[in-house]
Amino acid sequence: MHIIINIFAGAFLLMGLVFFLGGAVGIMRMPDFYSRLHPAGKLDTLGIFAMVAGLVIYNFHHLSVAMVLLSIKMFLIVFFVFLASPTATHSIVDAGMRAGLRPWTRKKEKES
Amino acid sequence: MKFLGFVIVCLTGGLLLYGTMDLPDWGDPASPASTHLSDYYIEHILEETRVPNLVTAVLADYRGYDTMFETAVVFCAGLACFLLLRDFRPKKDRYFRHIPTGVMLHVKNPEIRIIPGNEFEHMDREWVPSDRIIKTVCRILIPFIQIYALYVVAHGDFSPGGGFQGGVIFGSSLILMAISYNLKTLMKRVTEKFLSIFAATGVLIYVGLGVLAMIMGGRFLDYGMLAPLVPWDPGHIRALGMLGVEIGVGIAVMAVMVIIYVNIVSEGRHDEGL
Amino acid sequence: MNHMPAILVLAPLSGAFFSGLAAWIKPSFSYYIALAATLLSGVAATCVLGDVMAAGTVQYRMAGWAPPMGIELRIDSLNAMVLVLISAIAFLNLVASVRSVDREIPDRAPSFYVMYQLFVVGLLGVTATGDLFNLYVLIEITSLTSYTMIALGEEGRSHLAALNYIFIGVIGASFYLLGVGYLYITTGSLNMQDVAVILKQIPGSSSAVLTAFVLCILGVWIKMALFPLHVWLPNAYAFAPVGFARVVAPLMTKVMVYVMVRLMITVFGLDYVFNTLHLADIVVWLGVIAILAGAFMALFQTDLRKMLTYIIVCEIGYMVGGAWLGNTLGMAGAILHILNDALMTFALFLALGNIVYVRKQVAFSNLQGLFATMPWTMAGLVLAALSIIGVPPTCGFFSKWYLVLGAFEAGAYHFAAALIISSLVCAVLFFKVFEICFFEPMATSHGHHDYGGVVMTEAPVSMLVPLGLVSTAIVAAGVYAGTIVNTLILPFLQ
Amino acid sequence: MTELVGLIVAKYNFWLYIILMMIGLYAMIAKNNLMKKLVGMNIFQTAIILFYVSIGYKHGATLPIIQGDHGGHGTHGAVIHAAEYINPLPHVLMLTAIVVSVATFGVAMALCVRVYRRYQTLEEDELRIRLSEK
Amino acid sequence: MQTGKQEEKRAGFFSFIITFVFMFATWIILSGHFEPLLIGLGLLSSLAVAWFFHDLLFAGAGVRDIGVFVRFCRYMPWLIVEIIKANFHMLYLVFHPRMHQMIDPHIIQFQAGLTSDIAITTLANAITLTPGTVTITANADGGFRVHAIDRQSAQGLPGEMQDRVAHVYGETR
Amino acid sequence: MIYFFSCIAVGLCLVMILPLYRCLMGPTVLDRLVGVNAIGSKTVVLLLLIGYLYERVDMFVDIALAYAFLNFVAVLAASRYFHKRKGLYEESFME
Amino acid sequence: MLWPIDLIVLTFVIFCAVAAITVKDLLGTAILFSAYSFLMCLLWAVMGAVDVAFTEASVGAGVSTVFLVAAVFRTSRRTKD
Repeated sequence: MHIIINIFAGAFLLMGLVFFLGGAVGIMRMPDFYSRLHPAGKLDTLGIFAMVAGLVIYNFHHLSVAMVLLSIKMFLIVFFVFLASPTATHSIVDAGMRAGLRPWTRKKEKES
Repeated sequence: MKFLGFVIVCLTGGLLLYGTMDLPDWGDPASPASTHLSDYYIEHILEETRVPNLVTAVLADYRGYDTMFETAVVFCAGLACFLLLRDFRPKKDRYFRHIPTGVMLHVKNPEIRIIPGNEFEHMDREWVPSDRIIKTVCRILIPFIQIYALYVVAHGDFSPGGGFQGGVIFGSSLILMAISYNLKTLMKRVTEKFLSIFAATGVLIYVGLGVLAMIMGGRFLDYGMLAPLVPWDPGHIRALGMLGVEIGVGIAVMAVMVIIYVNIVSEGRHDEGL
Repeated sequence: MNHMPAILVLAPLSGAFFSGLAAWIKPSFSYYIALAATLLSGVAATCVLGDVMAAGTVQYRMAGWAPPMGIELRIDSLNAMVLVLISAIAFLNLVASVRSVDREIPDRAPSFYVMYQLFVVGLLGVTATGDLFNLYVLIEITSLTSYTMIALGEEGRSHLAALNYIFIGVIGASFYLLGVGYLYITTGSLNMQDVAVILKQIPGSSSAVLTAFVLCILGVWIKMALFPLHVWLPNAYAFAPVGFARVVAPLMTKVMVYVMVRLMITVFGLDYVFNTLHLADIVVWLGVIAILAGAFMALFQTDLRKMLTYIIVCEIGYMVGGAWLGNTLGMAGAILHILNDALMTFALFLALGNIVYVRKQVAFSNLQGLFATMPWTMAGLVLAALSIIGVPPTCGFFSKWYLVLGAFEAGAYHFAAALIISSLVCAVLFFKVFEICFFEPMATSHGHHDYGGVVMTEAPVSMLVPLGLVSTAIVAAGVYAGTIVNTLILPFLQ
Repeated sequence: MTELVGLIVAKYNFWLYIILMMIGLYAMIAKNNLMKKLVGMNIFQTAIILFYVSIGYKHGATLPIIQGDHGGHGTHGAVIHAAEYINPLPHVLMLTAIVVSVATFGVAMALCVRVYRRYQTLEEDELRIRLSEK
Repeated sequence: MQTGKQEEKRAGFFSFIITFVFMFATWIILSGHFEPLLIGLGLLSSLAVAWFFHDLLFAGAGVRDIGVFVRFCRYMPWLIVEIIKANFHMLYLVFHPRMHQMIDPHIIQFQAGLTSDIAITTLANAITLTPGTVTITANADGGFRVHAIDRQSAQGLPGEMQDRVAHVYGETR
Repeated sequence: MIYFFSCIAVGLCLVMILPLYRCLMGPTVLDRLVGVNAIGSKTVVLLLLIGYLYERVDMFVDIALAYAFLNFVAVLAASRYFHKRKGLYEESFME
Repeated sequence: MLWPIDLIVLTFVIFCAVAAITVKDLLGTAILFSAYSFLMCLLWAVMGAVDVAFTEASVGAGVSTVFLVAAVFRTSRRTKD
């Protein structure tokens, strides 16, 4: 039983790490500000979700009321991030638009 | 100036490097700092105060006198921002919007009075409509942040946190309201008078608890002496006293954070902001 | 149980918040609450002084915990004296400032009184406490309030002065905090007595202790504006509102000198300071430079207020040099000079406040005919000036006397010479001022050719009474200087 | 050589705090912009806090919150070993210091806003020119 | 007029109660202590928050409809699946060595037939979270501007997602 | 398993280098903001992981939660600046 | 097994501090300062100072940054160094 829990938890954590890595690489590699927000906004959110899920699975080692409440509390973070992260992303994009930042497009690339 | 700065930095850095040579290693459990007072605190706090969070116990009880002044410092900062920035004079340039038509009016003459109401709305120069999505999300989040802040205040005894942190989070939830709606919405909800009274009251709760202990025959801030007043387990009286103190700190800090933010962001006019 | 040491600090503290609340009911209430609170704290300070003289050191354990665990207030004859001084000056200045505050910051007077009381709390707390970290917090309260109140002065320049003061003041306070950190890591305690006991067991060559000492003293020096670190002081004090300048100028630097003396005597021990370290000569030289620099920079000022601020810089040199002479006489002179200098500076700034109240400007060109129009104020100014110069019946003479004796005993003739030179310079300075005030006619400068009679435009009574009281105190402190030294200072030093 | 390396490794936290502090101090003294100076001030104070927190750290110890006794019903005979918990005192001191630093920060920023309102600049050299003009 | 006011009052009271329940549930989850003192404090603080800020949490339409919660709970798993699919697509893009040829950022606009604040917000957040699209602005009348990273992600808009959101809030056309 | 957690934590720390680079070098202010946002979301998880390393995760959840809130507030405030003051370039690159 | 995290984060913190005082835009300073505070909070959590970390998270990252942005909003973003 413990082995299974550990394997699941580890798998989720690794998945989260991969998501985070993807987000980070995306932030580095993407050509402009707008496209950078895509990996930053999405992959990080899912990364948090996967990692917290993994940690919650790990919590099953010591099942008790306190632990269950703790797990719910950890999911509260996820809930919060799911609500806040897209909004933050949206806010940043909006700021970029209002600040007059031109989006990068394929045509521009060809021209230059 | 750059050269002078560089010289001073080098001198100070050299002094610090020299002084650090003799310090015990990082994380050494046998260093004097970790043995003399800290041992006493760690071993005796739980039985003396029944508070598991040692930091809160030392903060609010053993060194409660410090914390009282810390709260006074916060109050002082709020008052300072009010004193330095608050500007009651009417503004020269004002902007109004005629609500039915959406026309913006720019009023330069301070004599002309337009009463904001159903027809006209007071506007900022750099007014933008508050974003719908942000507004909705913040509307949902703010109550949760607030309950969380109150939770942090109340659970300072068991988990990290306490009055100060809770107060700051509560204050930032109000700041979030000012950011997502606009400053006037916030100032309509929590008026300036309310905030300043809260700031003073918070510290007075702290001082008042201490004086109450003095009246009951103990030293200043000696919460143990409050036991006859509270129909509760007398063993927990110190923990209860700390809770009361934390609430006071939380109230004061919450009010002061909002005061500082509002005054800075509107240059003391309390009309427009971020 | 004797609660006086706690009430001493608590009265202005709770007074501050009550006057903040009362201002919402009626603005003038806050002034009366402030007055009552400072008076109460003055009474408590006097009681504590009586206790100390009767029964020795008074301790007050905050929250009932024994000293190394909790914080204690520890009042011996040295701080008792300073405490009485602070609360008396705070009270008198509050009496004097009701008119000037109404004129300078009319719309924010209640907030000013709240701030003022917090400032007094800070000073009293710094003096009364027996805990190193508590000292830091209270220094920060004092600094924060003074930043704010300095910024309430003249629009623009006072803000820059306050901002400059913030940067330098934060460096000072942080250095002190860092020094406390080094002390804490080597001793594991924060209580002054406890630290002193533990430090005695540590070999003298520990570089951490040396660093701690240097950082603490450096921090305190920055806060007290010793000469090369004084850059913030003249502007800050010159542009502050008068009601605040009158209290910050005499008290802030003196309290910091007290902190230095306390650190030297109680925490590190005179033995460590003078025998293990060999810094005394350098510091006495620093004192000499401070005295001379302060005095000569004062010579070049064309504004009475700026001149007085440089005189403060000069006086700090007296106290630092005297404290570092390394003998009892020098230390006694320095401690006595804390008392005397606070009184003298307070008298000077009170007189200055009166002149500002009547004339608005205090540039030298604007002082003509003051002796005729403001005789009482000028009498106080003359007395204080004589005391600064060091003319015998006034108190300034006696502290200088002790300092000179100490200098001769230590063989620091340069220090004695600097004292005498600065006295001469001060004499020149003040006679220049008196000359302007006495001899030059005022009528032409004001444009109305009314040679017929001189109109008395004396400051209001509420501003003259404190000046009179302080002038009396200056003479009294001079007359009873021997008693003060023998009953309060020397027992402490032995 | 190995001694030196040992010295560096054993106290790396302290060395790094000194670097951080010097960055802050340099910014406070040498930077031209008032806001930059403020940020430098905050970095300086944070470095001190880092120093204190480093004092409190103990290898192999846990947080300064007593474990397994959430109700606070006394110790029930369980002995608390001082070596198991991190020293709480520096944390307490630093809480106070953080509060003080944020208060100073707020006041300084209010002053900056006032200065800007009066002189329309935050650069020190420009401020000096403005002052000498009047 | 009278009834309207009463209606408003009742709605206010209802949202007060709901907010209070939500707050107290949150407190229980956060706290994890079941002592009388802490529960009492929790009641007090939930009351305070609900009293002062009850108009925030449920200001828009659909408050009185419990069905919204149920439908929202049914909508969540679908959303999560979509998000995961989107993220794998994103991962593929990010790690692809010739990423610059594959992406084609452009802005699309469409009109969503949603009216209430909460519905628009849900849709906007869902768009931000799913296939390479980020909401730029959402007008009051439901006009969306969306920044899409490539053609493939842009195709799905405003398709199934909008219908589902509309269904959740009972705004089916 | 604790060892595994610490490996994951170190991995997350290393992943943080990339947003940090964006944050330090980002051509525009908004790029920095994106970087800070990404750092914030990683730190939330990192705090939880540190909690597991100390085996006291119940203490760290509170901090992580507060962290998530305040990251949101900070990012919102900074982006709100551009909603009000429009120019991204006009002031920053003068001379 | 905490020291690697400690070391890495400390290095980050120093980079952030240097960048915060060298960047030629005050809003950038504010944002980098918030990153600095975030990392500082993490550092203190690593060293077991949970209360300090909490305070820094709430004060440094939340409120200080907002104050700084507000002050920049009311003054100017321009800086010469």
